[in-house]
This record gives sequence, C-alpha cells and structure tokens, in this order.
Amino acid sequence: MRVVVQEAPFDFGAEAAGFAAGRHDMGAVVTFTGIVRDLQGGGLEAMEIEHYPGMTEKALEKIAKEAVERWALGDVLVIHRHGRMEPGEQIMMVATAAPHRKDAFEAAEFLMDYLKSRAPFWKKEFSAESRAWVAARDEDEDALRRW
Amino acid sequence: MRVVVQEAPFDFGAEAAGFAAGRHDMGAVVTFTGIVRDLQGGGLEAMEIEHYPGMTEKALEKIAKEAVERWALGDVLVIHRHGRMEPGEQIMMVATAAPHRKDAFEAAEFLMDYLKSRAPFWKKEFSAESRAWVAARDEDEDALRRW
Amino acid sequence: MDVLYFAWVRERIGLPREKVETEAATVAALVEELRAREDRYAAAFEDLSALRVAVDQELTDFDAPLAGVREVAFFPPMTGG
Amino acid sequence: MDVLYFAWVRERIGLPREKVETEAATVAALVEELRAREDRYAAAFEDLSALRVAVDQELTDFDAPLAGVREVAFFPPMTGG
Repeated sequence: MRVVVQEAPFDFGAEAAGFAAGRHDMGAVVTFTGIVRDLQGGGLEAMEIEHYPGMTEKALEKIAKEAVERWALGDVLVIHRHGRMEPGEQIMMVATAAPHRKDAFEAAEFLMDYLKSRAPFWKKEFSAESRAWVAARDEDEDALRRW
Repeated sequence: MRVVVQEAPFDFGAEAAGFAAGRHDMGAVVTFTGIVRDLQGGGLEAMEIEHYPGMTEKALEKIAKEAVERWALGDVLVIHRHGRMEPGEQIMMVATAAPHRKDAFEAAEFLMDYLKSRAPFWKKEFSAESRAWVAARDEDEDALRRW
Repeated sequence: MDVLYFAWVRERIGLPREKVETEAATVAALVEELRAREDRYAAAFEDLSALRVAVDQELTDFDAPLAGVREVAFFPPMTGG
Repeated sequence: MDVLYFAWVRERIGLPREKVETEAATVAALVEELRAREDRYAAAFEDLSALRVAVDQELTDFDAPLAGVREVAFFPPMTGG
C-alpha cells in the first residue's frame, strides 16, 4: 500500500507499469486517472487544488486501508497532487491489484468515491472571465451510499 | 478507438501514458490489465492462449463500438495477446477515457465482461503435473446480464 | 464449406480446420453428419451444451441456417480477458 | 486551539489559520463565538449546511465536543479526485 501527496507531476506510465510488477498472484490491475478537464467551450487557464496537509495523508491512508480490508487486494496505490495544474494535466491516480477483476474494479471505484468527497482537497478553476471554487456534486455524495 | 490483437508483449506503461494524452476534454481514464496468475500453490509454467484469427478482431471491434455507443466516451483501447505467456506477464488491457469517472468505469467493466465470454480466446494452463483448458466460469456469464 | 475447431474441440478431433461438403440446412444438421463420421467427432460433439458455434465469424445458435455460409467454427465457451 | 480555514471559508475570513482562546464545549459553540466576532466570520459561517468540520484532522459533526482538542478546521464540501 502506498499513498503519495505531492505538488509535482507524477509519471503515470511508470507508476502504472511499476504497480504490482513482478507479482504472480494478481490477475487483475485497475487504474483510474483524474485529469484537469477544460471548461465547456474551453477557456480554462488553470486549476488550483488546495489541501489540508496532515489530514490529507491520514484521510487517504484510511480510505486505502478500508479498501484493503473490504476487498481481496494484493496492493493499492493512491497518488494525489495539489497546487496549480493546466488542462490535460494528471491530478491523481489510484491503482488496485487483485486476483480477480471484480475486486480490482470495485475497490478502485470505492477509492474514487471516497476520495472525491472525503479527502480534504478543494478545486478552484481560473479562466479569463472568472475564478470559481468547484462545487461538490450531489451525485458524488450519493455515490458513497452504495458502499 | 483502437483494437490490437498480437502475440508480442505490449508496453503497458507506454500504452497507458499515451492513451488520451493531450486531450483536454476527458476528466477520467480507467485501465484494466489482465495478468497471467500462477496456480494456487504455484507451479504454473505457462499459459497458452489460442484465438480465432479474423473473428477475434471483429468481436473486439464490435464490443468496443458498443461501449462507445452506450457511454459518453472520448476514446477506447483494447489490446489482447495470444500465444505463450508466463506467470506475471500481461495478457491484455483495456482503457477508457470519458469526461466523467462513472462512464469510464462502467465502460471498462462492460468491455471486460464481454471480452471474457464473447471474444474467441481460449486459455490452457501448463504445469509439471498437468495441462488443462481453463473452464469458463458461470459468474462470468452471469456478469453479462447486468448490461 | 470450411469447418474450424478450437481448443479442446480441435484436440479431440485432431485437426484445426477442414473442408466439408454438406447439404445440411442448419448447424445442428451439420453436427449430426460430423458425429456420424468417426468416434473422435462423436466425442467432440457429445455434449452440445458445452459447445459454442460461430457462422461466418459471428456467434450464433445450433439452429442457425447454413445457406450461403462459408465458414463454421466449433469451440468451447470462451475464456478471454 | 488552532483553527484552520480552507477554500472559500479561508477567503471569506481572510486568513488560513489562527490561534483561538475559547471555553466553547462543542464545535457549534465555537462557531457561535466566531460568528459574533466580525462580519467576515458571520459571512463565512452563514450557512452551516454548506460547511464541513474536522477536529484533530478527523471529519466530524458540529456537535462534536472540543475538550482536549488541538486543531479544528472549517471548509466547504471536498472536491478531490
């Protein structure tokens, strides 16, 4: 299990390739990558992600541990950036390895649902016209109820 | 949309990093990788995957196209190997890119469920003691019913 | 018509493909003809519920018609992914 | 006790953290004290349903007790991922 919170970009290809590499007991690896998406019609200059140093790491570790307890997983990776990012940049990734695909998929979705609404990150979008905090979506809160 | 059927290994890290790279309209990328898993207790020497040249490509393209029609996806990648592989080797991968994570996750699971039971591949496991065709699992057939 | 066999169907019959001259109207009728040929065919086609069939590279059922068909393939349930 | 503010709560109050001397027994009581201070606090804490609170870096509710607590943080619903 590895949890990383950092400002610098991460190398998604290298992280994905290195995750669970050499394991002969895992049949399935799932990764999710979150990417800065431009506004509808374009114009996003940057996204800034604020976080709560200390609590962030604790919250991510707690979520990762819960995934390991609830599903038959061989490994879990969570990387989440903070600071300034431009459209197309990778914000974060999770990866799960499991003997079977159902566990790998469910655990990755669980991690994402919890991370969206329970890890202390806040996104602000900057364009020429405006700067606005991204509002939490009701459907993200709803997504937690299935677990 | 890209569908690849090949005997040679593929570079998962490079494929994952290159997939949807440069897109500013996709907020979510999901990948699934299938890996040769050793037998319980070890002893698997190799897995051989037989396929049906011609039909395999058609079946994978049909499955990928259906995913693109059913979910709001920006791109889909399917790579599946055939031939001889050792424990820990990557058999196949799918990747999905979407504006939102729900579409990316669901489409990846849909692709995997269909690919498991509807793409003409057959796995045979070789160990010192035995060589045996992998039996289809009822739960894989059941998994199709949710779509 | 080309008839193809994969996985343990191929192993039981002992060849991956063959040309078959047939007047069979459906896949099921073709299977009956093949079964009657030799024990190895009878063994391969013993339990149709354990088999799948593709006609011109599309999955179908055993009652599919064979008129105009170029290629029929028999194999066990698939295990991709 | 350290009191931390994030995102638009931080922007409305105008600072990211401060030391607060308080006898408040619960988070809700602390919020009442802060609200009474100045308009910018009143604005930040206007609608508690739009806020979340963490006590010693654990998410909790507004009726959580403050005895022995070192750090309280106020922020809007999180938007990670």
